[in-house]
Amino acid sequence: MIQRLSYAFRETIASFRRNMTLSVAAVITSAVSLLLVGTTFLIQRAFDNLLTQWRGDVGMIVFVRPDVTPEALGFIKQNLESQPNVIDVKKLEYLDKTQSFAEAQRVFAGDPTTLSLLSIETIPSQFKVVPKTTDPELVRSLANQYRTLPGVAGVSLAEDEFDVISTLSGFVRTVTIGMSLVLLAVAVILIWNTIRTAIFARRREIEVMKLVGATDWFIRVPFILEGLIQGLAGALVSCAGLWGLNSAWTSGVAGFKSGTGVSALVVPGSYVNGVMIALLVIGAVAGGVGSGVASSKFLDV
Amino acid sequence: MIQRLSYAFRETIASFRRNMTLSVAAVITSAVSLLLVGTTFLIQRAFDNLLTQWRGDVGMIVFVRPDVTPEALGFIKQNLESQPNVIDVKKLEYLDKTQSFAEAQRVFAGDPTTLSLLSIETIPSQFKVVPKTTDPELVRSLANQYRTLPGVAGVSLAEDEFDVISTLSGFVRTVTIGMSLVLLAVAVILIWNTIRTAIFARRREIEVMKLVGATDWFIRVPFILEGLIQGLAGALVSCAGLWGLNSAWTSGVAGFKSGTGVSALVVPGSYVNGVMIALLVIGAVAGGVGSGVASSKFLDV
Amino acid sequence: MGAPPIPALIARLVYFMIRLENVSKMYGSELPAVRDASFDVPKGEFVFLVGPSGSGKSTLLRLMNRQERPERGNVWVAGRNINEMANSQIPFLRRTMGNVFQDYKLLPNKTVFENVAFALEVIGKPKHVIGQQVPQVLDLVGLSGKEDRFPHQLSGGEQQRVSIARAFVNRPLILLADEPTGNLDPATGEGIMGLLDAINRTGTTIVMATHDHRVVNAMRRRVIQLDRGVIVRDQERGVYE
Amino acid sequence: MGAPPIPALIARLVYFMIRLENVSKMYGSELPAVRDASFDVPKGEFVFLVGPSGSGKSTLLRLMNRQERPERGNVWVAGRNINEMANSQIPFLRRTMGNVFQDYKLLPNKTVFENVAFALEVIGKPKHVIGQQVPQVLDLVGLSGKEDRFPHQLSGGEQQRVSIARAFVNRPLILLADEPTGNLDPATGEGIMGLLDAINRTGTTIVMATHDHRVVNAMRRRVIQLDRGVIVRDQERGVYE
Ligand SMILES: Nc1ncnc2c1ncn2[C@@H]1O[C@H](COP(=O)(O)OP(=O)(O)OP(=O)(O)O)[C@@H](O)[C@H]1O
Ligand SMILES: Nc1ncnc2c1ncn2[C@@H]1O[C@H](COP(=O)(O)OP(=O)(O)OP(=O)(O)O)[C@@H](O)[C@H]1O
Ligand SMILES: [Mg+2]
Ligand SMILES: [Mg+2]
Repeated sequence: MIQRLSYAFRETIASFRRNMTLSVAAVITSAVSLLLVGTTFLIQRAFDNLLTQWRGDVGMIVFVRPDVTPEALGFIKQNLESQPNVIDVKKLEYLDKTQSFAEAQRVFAGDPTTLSLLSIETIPSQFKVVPKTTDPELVRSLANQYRTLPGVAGVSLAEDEFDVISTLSGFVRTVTIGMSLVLLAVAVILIWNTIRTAIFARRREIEVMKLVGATDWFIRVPFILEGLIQGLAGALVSCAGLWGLNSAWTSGVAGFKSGTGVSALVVPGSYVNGVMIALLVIGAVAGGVGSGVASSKFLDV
Repeated sequence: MIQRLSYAFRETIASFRRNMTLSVAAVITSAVSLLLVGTTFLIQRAFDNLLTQWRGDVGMIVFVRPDVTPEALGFIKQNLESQPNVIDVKKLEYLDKTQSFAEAQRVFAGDPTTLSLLSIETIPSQFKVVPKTTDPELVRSLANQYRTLPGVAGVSLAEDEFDVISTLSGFVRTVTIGMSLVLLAVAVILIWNTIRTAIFARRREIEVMKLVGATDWFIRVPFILEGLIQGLAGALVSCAGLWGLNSAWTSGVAGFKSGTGVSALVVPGSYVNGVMIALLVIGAVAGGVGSGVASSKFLDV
Repeated sequence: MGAPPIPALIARLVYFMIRLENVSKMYGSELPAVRDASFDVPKGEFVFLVGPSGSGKSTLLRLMNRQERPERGNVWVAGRNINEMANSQIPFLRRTMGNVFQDYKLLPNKTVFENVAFALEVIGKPKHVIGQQVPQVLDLVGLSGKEDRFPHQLSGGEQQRVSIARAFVNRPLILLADEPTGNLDPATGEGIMGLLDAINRTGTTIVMATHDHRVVNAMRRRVIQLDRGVIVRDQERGVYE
Repeated sequence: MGAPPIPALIARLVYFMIRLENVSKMYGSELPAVRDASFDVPKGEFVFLVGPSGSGKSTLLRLMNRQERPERGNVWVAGRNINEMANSQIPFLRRTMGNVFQDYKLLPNKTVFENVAFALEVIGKPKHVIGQQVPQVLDLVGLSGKEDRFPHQLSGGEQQRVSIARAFVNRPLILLADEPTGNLDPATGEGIMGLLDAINRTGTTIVMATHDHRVVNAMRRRVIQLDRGVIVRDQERGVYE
């Protein structure tokens, strides 16, 4: 057993040196295709971040009539707080007249006419409500429900925006996950393809080995090891590439004005590490299994 | 000459049949990598569409005091129209008080309190201005300039939004164009790699041909033709794939609510056709040149 | 004539190291390469296969290690019908026989040493045994000092001798040699024949296809002569005609 | 002794189809495979190269078609110093000579017909000439009916004869044959030797490396004998010793 193993290892190393062209080709292919896979994973995650942040920005404002009674106000507040499953109570915020007026000054800063119409007496106070759900139907029915409460002047809902982001979110997620999976399949096909070509180039060798009395596994193990190492080497290269890309990306994004949402496109390091580990595993498995299967094709001599 | 050519063609066809495994591998690789390239081109174009549309939505509103004199109003109008290089005069629109009030009714539909504050007497009339430039600095200075005009109540500018879209636009374009180019390079590397491996498997043949007195070009031409055809075949397959993908995408996008901007993601058929032609050319050239270069490597016998 | 009882059958088959029963082999729709061949080779015998180019000598040898399977008839080796053997058993069959192939079939990416060692690696011989036996065998075929060459760095005759060394390094029961002196000068060829003779005397059964009439005439062993796939002569202590 | 005037030199070199001047060839740091070899082969001569396995016969032949380049000395073929020839000229040099390689070097993906036809395709012969000459040559070497086989579907001797057919199908000035009868039975070998003799009589210069003493002794032509890379005998109408 031990000499079989040592044979397999020596064999693998020797084969690497002697079939440089083929080995390098296999490593390049795996590196390139795994890099694509890794990049899509990062892009997917970046979009996810961005959309999550956008969605977090979408809220509802419940305007309270300026002439509301304290009881009615209390009732509204109580009503809002009674639904912790639906709205985010921790983010629930009440702006009284002074605060509402201050915010209006800010919001309408560029619009002095509207501003001139507002006064601290006539301005409605407001509750800022952040729904927990992302289902637009639910949010809408919630808004309608609040509209009927006594003392409520109206409910403002960024409905359209909400709709778009919600749909876009699902859509982008589907597309990017789909793309990652497709590229994964592509990577596996390309790696397998390259290894198959390389083994095809060595089919005479396999034939001779069989004629000298080698069992299928004796022949296959060095090939599998070789494919595994090639896949792993390719994955390592792709990890280096991915790391470089991500660094460039992170520092590129850092150059953006904060608050534009673009900074959400930075992917956390832990996720990047996870992707790298996944790439290593995929490379090794695709390489090993690929060459196992490919070599089997020429074992029926 | 004629028999040389006929030899090259016969040789190419025969080689295809006899090296099925290698040919199929090369075709698969080219198809897969060109499909990636094509897909990025489409994605890039889709994003471009989307951003162009978004940007088209970004305008400026010049509010005119309700008590403005007709002379002042005429002066503002004249001033706006005097800069056809900077603003889009055709899209310049004046809403008088009645129209402004109607629009306010619409805009503040969800906000009855604000609405109740507005009256047809006190509402400012407005010019809707669409800047031609996309440079945020320029647009901002334009707004400031208008603010100083007599009779102007204020200028509202979706500044933040404008900023984001403008930066995002440049950013996304850079990223997608970068990705297309990288994938193009990747495709060329992969195709070349596969062909190199295939030719490596046949280096003994090349050696023998040289020993029988074949010139380098005599050997190379069938290989080039073969690579060219493999690249072309791969490109054809990738075109079919791209066409299928685009159809699926178009019908998938059609399912979206109109007005969400997602419909901008549909890529026009003429662009798709252009990409397909590009893929065919790239496939043929990468295949032909790739095998020409790869076979040269084994011609120094 | 009834079938012999099983133990007797086995005894007979074991006694005959190789036994062909009405074997025919055809490639595609061609004329048969071997037609209705039957013969026994007892353990320890030395047999020459002779006949013109294309008469079926190599095909007969390939039938004996199941490189080919016959369309008709049975091939028995060491008491087992190899045509009915499971594929998984074939490596073990081949390990009992050494093969000198007409086209050498060396592994192009292995050195001379590794090529010969391969036959020992396959049966799991430990490293120190390999390190001892391989140089010894290479010395016997006159290739000392060329251990680290690759096959393409050898002359034709040297490659042929590597193939011979690999064939008997694991001391097989049977040695199948296809034209093992075809690329050797007479002196070297005589050396190799002396070696094969010595191996044969240790009990190894040898079947050798050859065109070399000098060798056949000098050795005076059993000669099986083929002509267009048919056995036309099977003679003890024969000569090349 | 002054150098001869240029025209005389050329005349001499053309008269000598092949001329080696103090040629040495070593592979890597090994002992030289050929050491200080000098000889002339006049146009139309038939020369045997003999010597033990590994003595440098194939290397000498490889030096004559620039498969190898010598470390020292010059090789002249048909009046040209082939070591100084531009790479782009080599194919044209090789078209003037037919080669029978020791390991045949057939194109594995081409049929027998295509392998032989290749030597004619290379020089741009039209299709109808190829369709006429190839079957004729295949018939001469006894391979009629096997045109559509691939090399791996042939016996060893049949492959060798394809190599021979390819070597002279384009009627070369020079024929370099490395062990062309090594895998042929004596009768077929004699047929091939008769063929080579006939080709030689049409004016083709032939250099043939061989181990086959019967052939050498029967033909009684010039014999150059090598031993460990050194020419030890160069004899008109020699025999195999
Ligand atoms: N794979 C194959 N397909 C078709 N025909 C084949 C195949 N292998 C061998 N043959 C034919 O079978 C016949 C016998 O071949 P074999 O190799 O046994 O001859 P041989 O006696 O060894 O000849 P040689 O002395 O030339 O080596 C030949 O006519 C050959 O052309
Ligand atoms: N590429 C190479 N690298 C190193 N040594 C080589 C190479 N090719 C040949 N040799 C050595 O050069 C010597 C001469 O080889 P060559 O092939 O000329 O012999 P030969 O006379 O043709 O022998 P044979 O009769 O066995 O074919 C041999 O010892 C061989 O090992
Ligand atoms: Mg044979
Ligand atoms: Mg030789």
